[in-house]
Amino acid sequence: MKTAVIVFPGSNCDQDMYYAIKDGLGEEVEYVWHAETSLDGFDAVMIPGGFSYGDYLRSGAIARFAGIMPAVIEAAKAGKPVLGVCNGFQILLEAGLLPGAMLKNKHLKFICETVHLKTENNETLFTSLYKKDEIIRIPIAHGEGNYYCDDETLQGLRDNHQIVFTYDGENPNGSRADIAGIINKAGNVLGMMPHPERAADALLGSDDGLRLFQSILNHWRESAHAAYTS
Amino acid sequence: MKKVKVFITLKESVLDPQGQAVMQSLHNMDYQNVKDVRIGKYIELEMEDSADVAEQVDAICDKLLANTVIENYRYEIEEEVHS
Amino acid sequence: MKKVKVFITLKESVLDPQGQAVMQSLHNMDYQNVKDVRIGKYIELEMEDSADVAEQVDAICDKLLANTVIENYRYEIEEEVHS
Amino acid sequence: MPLTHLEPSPEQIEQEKIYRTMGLTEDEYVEVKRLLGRKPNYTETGLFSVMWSEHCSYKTSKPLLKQFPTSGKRVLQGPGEGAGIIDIGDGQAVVFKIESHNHPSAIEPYQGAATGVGGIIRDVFSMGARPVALLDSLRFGDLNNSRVRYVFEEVVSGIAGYGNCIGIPTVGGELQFDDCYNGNPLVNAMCVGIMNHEDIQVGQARGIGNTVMYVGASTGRDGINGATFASEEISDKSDEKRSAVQVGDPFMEKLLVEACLELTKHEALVGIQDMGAAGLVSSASEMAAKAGVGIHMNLDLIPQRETEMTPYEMMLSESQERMLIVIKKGSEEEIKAIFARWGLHAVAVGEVIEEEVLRLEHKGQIVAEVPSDALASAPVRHMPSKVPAEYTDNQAAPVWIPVIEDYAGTIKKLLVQPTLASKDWVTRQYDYMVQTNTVVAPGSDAAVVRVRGTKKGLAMTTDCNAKYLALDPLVGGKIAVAEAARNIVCSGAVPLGITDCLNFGTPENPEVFWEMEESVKGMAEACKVLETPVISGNVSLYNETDHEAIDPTPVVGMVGLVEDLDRVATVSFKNEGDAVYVVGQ
Ligand SMILES: Nc1ncnc2c1ncn2[C@@H]1O[C@H](COP(=O)(O)OP(=O)(O)O)[C@@H](O)[C@H]1O
Repeated sequence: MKTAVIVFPGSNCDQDMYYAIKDGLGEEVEYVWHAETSLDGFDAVMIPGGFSYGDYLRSGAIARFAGIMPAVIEAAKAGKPVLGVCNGFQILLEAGLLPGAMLKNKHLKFICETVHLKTENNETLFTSLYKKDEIIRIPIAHGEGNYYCDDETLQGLRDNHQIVFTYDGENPNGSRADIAGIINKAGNVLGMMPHPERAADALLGSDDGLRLFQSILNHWRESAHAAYTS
Repeated sequence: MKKVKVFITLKESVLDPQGQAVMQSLHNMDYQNVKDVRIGKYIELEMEDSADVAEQVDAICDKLLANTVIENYRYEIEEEVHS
Repeated sequence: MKKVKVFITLKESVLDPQGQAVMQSLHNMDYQNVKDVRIGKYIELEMEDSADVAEQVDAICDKLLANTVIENYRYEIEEEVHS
Repeated sequence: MPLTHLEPSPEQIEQEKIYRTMGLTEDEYVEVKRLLGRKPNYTETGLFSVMWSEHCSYKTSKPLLKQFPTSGKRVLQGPGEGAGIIDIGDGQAVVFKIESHNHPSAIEPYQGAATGVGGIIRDVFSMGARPVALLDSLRFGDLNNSRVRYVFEEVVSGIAGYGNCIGIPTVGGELQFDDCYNGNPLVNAMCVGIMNHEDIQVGQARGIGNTVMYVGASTGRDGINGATFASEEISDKSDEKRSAVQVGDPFMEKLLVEACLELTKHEALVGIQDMGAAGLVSSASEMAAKAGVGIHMNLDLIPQRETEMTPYEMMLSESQERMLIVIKKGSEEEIKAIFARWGLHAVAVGEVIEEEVLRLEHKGQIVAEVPSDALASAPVRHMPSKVPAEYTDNQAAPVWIPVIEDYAGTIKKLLVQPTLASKDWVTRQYDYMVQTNTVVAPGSDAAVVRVRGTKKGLAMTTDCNAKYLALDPLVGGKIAVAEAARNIVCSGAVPLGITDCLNFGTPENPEVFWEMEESVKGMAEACKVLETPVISGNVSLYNETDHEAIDPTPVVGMVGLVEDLDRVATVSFKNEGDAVYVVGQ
């Protein structure tokens, strides 16, 4: 599996994502510069955390207009796995690949800590290696992770099982319905505030995030196999 | 040159945590008579004149300056006398 | 009830990294005619009427809303008809 | 009309003693005249006044700093460059330095703290190192005071705002509260970087004919104190619209870090230095003086954010996120391309010349010409010192040993002290995990950061208990170093060296100067015994409010080497039934 990690000016978890895939997962991974226009040859796309364009104006607002974004949207439409973490999630929202918007954390402070997440939906290509309702430990680090959507959108998310992760225990940012991560209807674009790539090495406290990448790999193997046999 | 003043506000249905915090502080400072606080953005643009400035500003606001899922915007275009 | 609109802007010589980034982005989006962008805050207060509203707003801006070391503020007080 | 026309003439500067309001003493002014062989003009007086300020020249503290041991078998670069460098084996090295931003933080706490972080990061990557960790050492007054609370909250937000955005984890530090810091908070920031030996850069302008380039943010009037405008007319014009406060742009700095680290690998790079305090003057004159050459700079080419800036303003501006680089002549386009990829401009603004002068051209005229080493060699000041009466009294006082009757109650009382209470409120605002190398996060004795690709790690801590120094600066100085070493050792690391930030009151006060002497002596002794050379540091004087000096607060930042990350130790109890030992005297 060959994965692209998109690098925007101001991305700062790009290397963390890169190492999680290269060292944690042991798969091929490349950085893709924001000004590129093609993602041909990549099987999965990661939009890492950080402060793209300083997060000035609104987080993710400026990144959405980067040269690579049409290719990201195309990859999403083609059904390739697209994962946006933290700032990546914010960018996916701004780009309209996922519904809703981000507000400042309820307490207005940036917050960095390891939280407990509940796996609400383990039937996605990102979460197949977790058990339904499994509680996992993943770090968060953000100032604008207070997910917002209107009632209708929330009902839609619930009806389609698009809520993939929720915060277990105290909600750290005030997000609606304790949402920590959501997926698109088609099931191939996941946005989440917590950082699975920071939980991919037991030396640093938790490797609960590694299974998310392994799930993607499994999915790829199965679908590659399917493509081969058909 | 035109001077464009853009006002961006959170939609009414969206909770404004910053505004709430400011109101709380004002109450602690004994300004009990402040009943609501909403915090938005005020952006000033300087733009070269052209026939379709208003259209451009609309597009700029829709695409970049405001997130219309949660925010509303309005603007004023002023003639600017330049030195 | 009064509605108070407060405009907070950075002082002229203070660097505005946000405005710079937005301008850069607008240029990339082909709005070359945007020559300057300054980003400030727009705050709406709802206040119960009293004789010294203007004085109060001044104090509130000085003490809390604006950081007068780097920002200027101005405001408008509007009568509000209430439902 | 350019403001230069309003500047006082050399004669006026002398007759009206304008140099004094600009910060030069009588003796210093006479020395400037001697060095130039004539009277300095307004711009030149400005150059000397900032370069000879305590902040830039260490003229008061220099004689004391000589006591520090600065060499050792692992030391690759001692004090004198942007930051010190110590070998950690396998061709790699650790780079670190601590710096104060006390006074800016007192005026505008968010930006003051943020730009303090930005400045120390530039010191580290200008050596060619990738910054891997930040620490902060903070002191505030009484939290019941609303201004103190405001300053405290904003300083923490400012550090978080800058460090989080640029993507360098803030992994440790310290936080203490004491009334002596009520009007004068201490905001010290430390940055640690990792590099390969072959990438070590120096801030030197070698090679006659080479090109001097300016990279990063444009220059504005940031940090130019309105009060140094000598002429009334100008201060009227510089109305309240203007603010001298520097604003940080961590996004710009993130781009600078990446572009400069790419530049570091380019063979055309000759020298690089950040424009910190006293921006262009200090970077240009230091780079020239160290290489024994001169620089001719055309100020019209300096990227400017504001209109009608004078040479004085451009040279003294403290705008952030700027670097000065010297490159081999002819490679300008390649260098521009590196910066362009990161959306930054690199502009050729001058050239290295043989004649050892800093020569400034503006609108076709030479507006300043001073020997390059003159600016970098302020006359050393030897201050009188005197043992404070309080110290003598303290020494004579009988030893007091508290008698504790209610242990549980006493412990609770201790724990509610903000200085001892949990620092979670602060550390949660810092992204201490970004870069995914933080093995030991805030909350333990020292933080431990992995050296990626190896089994090694770096342990780091900042320490100083000013109360001990207030009682006895000699012993307190030793304690500060020893405490840092204990924190490093307890994490499973071998201490490598220290950086220090000497925060004191006004050195013209002989009692304060005595405290400085004693503290430094104590620290130096401890460093010798513990074999932890001082590889970098910073001095912050004049920390006082209403003539009350702060307690002497020489903060020690220490880094240690963990040979095997499997052997790292943390403070917490691990298992029920484990034995607890007390070790030592
Ligand atoms: N201002 C700060 N910034 C970052 N980390 C801090 C700060 N203050 C304290 N810490 C961290 O919190 C932990 C506890 O701090 P402290 O109570 O001062 O402990 P100690 O007395 O062992 O130095 C340490 O790991 C320290 O690095």
